[in-house]
Amino acid sequence: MIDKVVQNVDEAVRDIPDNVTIMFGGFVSAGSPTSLILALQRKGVRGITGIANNIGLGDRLDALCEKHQLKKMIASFAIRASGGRQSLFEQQFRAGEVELEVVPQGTLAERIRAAGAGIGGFYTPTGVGTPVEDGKERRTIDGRDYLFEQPLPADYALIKAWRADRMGNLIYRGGSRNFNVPMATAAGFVIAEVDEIVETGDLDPEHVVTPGIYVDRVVVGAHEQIRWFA
Amino acid sequence: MIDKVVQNVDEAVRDIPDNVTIMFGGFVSAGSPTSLILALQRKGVRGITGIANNIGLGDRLDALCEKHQLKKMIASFAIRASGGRQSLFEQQFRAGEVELEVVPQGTLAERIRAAGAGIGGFYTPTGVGTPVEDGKERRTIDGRDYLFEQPLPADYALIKAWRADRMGNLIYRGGSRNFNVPMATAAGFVIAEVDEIVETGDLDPEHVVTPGIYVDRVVVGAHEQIRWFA
Amino acid sequence: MPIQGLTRDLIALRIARDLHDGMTVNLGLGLPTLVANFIGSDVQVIFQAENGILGYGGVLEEDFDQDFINAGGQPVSINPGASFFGSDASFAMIRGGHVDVSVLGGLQVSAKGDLANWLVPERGGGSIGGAMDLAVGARRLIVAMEHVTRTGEPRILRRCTYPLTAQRCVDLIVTDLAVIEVDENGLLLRETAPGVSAAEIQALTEAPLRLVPNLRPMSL
Amino acid sequence: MPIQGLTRDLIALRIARDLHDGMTVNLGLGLPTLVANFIGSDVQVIFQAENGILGYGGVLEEDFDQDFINAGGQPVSINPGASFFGSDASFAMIRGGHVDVSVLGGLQVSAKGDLANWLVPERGGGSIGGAMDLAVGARRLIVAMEHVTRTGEPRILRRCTYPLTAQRCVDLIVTDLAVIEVDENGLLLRETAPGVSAAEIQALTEAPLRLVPNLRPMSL
Repeated sequence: MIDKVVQNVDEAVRDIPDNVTIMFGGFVSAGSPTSLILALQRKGVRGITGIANNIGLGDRLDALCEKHQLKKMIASFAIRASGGRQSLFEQQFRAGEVELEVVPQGTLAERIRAAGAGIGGFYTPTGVGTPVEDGKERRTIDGRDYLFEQPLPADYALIKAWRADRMGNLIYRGGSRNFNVPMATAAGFVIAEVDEIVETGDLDPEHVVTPGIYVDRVVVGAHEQIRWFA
Repeated sequence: MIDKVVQNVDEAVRDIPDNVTIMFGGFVSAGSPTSLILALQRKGVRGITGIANNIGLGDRLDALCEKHQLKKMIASFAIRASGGRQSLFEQQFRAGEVELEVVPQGTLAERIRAAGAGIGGFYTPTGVGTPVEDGKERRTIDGRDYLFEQPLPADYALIKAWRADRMGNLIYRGGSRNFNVPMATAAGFVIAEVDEIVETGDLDPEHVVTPGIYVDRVVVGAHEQIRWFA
Repeated sequence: MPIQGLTRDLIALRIARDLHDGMTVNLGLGLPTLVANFIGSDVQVIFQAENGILGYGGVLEEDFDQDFINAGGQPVSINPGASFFGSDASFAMIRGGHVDVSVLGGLQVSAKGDLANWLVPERGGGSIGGAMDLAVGARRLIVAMEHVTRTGEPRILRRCTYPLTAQRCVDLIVTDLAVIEVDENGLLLRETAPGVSAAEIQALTEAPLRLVPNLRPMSL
Repeated sequence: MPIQGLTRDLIALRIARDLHDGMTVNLGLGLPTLVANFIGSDVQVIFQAENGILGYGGVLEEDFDQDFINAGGQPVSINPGASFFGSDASFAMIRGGHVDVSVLGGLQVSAKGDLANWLVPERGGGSIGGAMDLAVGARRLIVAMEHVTRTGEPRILRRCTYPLTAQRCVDLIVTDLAVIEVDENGLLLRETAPGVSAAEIQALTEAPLRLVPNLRPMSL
């Protein structure tokens, strides 16, 4: 029987080497793989290129900045608009200690989906006439301008769901699907942190959101409270 | 309160004019909007450009050929590989009475999704070096060849789900999602045939597959048995 | 005496008047979030949060559940008829034109309806979030902002000096002083804040304003 | 005496031997469908049907439910751990390389591994279905077909004469006479049907075959 369950988050990330690209699911407090991130911190993986919707909004990704484990972030939201308290990431970015590539959120999601879906690239109207256009092909299709965007894959994806079965089928709660859903399809190796594991067959096939074939390892995480103090 | 329910399938299709493009959900027997198709036949809408995965495989789309209501079909599967019994569509196609554009199934699904997702076009590896490439741009991306494919929208989509609420939220059964899911997003006006309508709030938000904002009209259809005698 | 404009709540209230029964609406961070508080009980608006929720309700003060949040990270209730989906599906919905109205904050708007709202060059960095996709994807874009900067400089300009969020995307600007429509010929002053004259508004607006014949105070 | 090749069932059985525990497999229409009947009870293969089912089981003879069908329209049972999805997600899965093995029928295969399986030019029309996407998307493509046409013409050719399904996509050809691997140098004869010689197979194959040193009869 297919069984992808591992015993703890440290075992789940045991073989992630330095200098890889890692996707992190989650949107602020919802669906962030916090226990896996903290395991990555404990393991001390370095030279990470991270892909996530956000960093430093209460999420624990900021913890990877404590010992400079991040080389670069690709994100849609990393610097607060208001001039308030700066995250560790923002401080290091402003000090030139970490790189940041800012990608529109919809383009980020679609590039990740494209990587998982075997699409070689696509045209989006998002970003035309903005700094996002720099270095990209612009094409007029049926009288409207679009930018060419390329797929964005990763070596690993760390994602968070609510429940998994032993085959890795996942279901979520509320707004926690967000980037977890496309990221599950777009990385070479996918590790899912969940609140609960059930036996294969206990999830209704009609309700499965991420099919198990996308998931390589499943682990129960500690429930970490996150709140964005905006 | 938002209420998209209409009383019968004839009322549901009452204002579909001649010479429009109509998507039809379904895959052989699963999720075909049979009652709506038969209502379209009764209404006698003519000059239809149809978009569907298949025609003439036991589905009732073939009924639209009886009085030559179809001008053209865009489909992935319309002519049987074996030389057996021909559908009405196949007879008319071979007699030059109806046009056929054959599209690879995955490209058809992705073009429909692109139309619903505001994507101006995309590159797929499917069809390179085949007759599907005719007239299309080929592009090499990261050493692999792709074809440029454009979005495929429609004026109407007739789809089939299992249950709807009054806001048009839809859930499906088994393999009946197929083309119904992307088509719901890609047409100017979407009519959903269902087996059962429930009150808004009776569907668990975690289980909704097609959000109600994509659906304009909901109607209970007669349960028509379809079986493909391959 | 400085001109007395609308409060943030009143700007939100004025925008809420433009949201009608059955509309799908996305509210951006900050001021736009307040719009949800002013929807009449007889009007059923479906709020979309780009993190993957369609049909959320009010912001919750307690019982915080971190999986049920709007795009600003605030805990929200879920209305009957709601649904959840991933970010790829959410932005397919936004970019595909299935959101009727997007309300975004603004730093600058140009006479052509260009919007700049994600980067103050002096601060650097900048966060795009979902704003660029919402600006190009929503059928109608309403920008909610203060009419001038904290130092009194106009925000409604002939051309934006800040990096753009999107070109020619704004349909309506609602500020503490005015309601301004963007059409193919430029900016049209439709409504004024109570007690504020068209001349006073033009003086605080770099881009030229045309006046509608029936110019009137905002109905609040 | 005509050469006695494998039955369709035995071709399917030979292909089933190549499917291992935990693999995700898509079976095309016709002969490939039969492969599901020969998976050992100790091997857990996940069958994907491109109409949007992952994890279907056997073909059902009765209790026909038209919503639960494989891509050939046959009613199927659903295994524990299954899931359902739309055609866009299904082909994202296929094109994205998440299906380990695709088994397709064939009309012609070339020495370079080109496949033609959707159009007999003399008949016209033709139906592509999911074949083109499966041929480019699956990590490994096995073609199941009769070694020669009904009139005895080779199907394994230097170049395909029929319109292609995809270029350089075939990894393994299993016919009633032989198991042939496609590598960068062409075709490699790995196994022969019981009682059939390599010379007999070459005589019925237009493309040149190299022989593996340990050429052996198929183990069935």
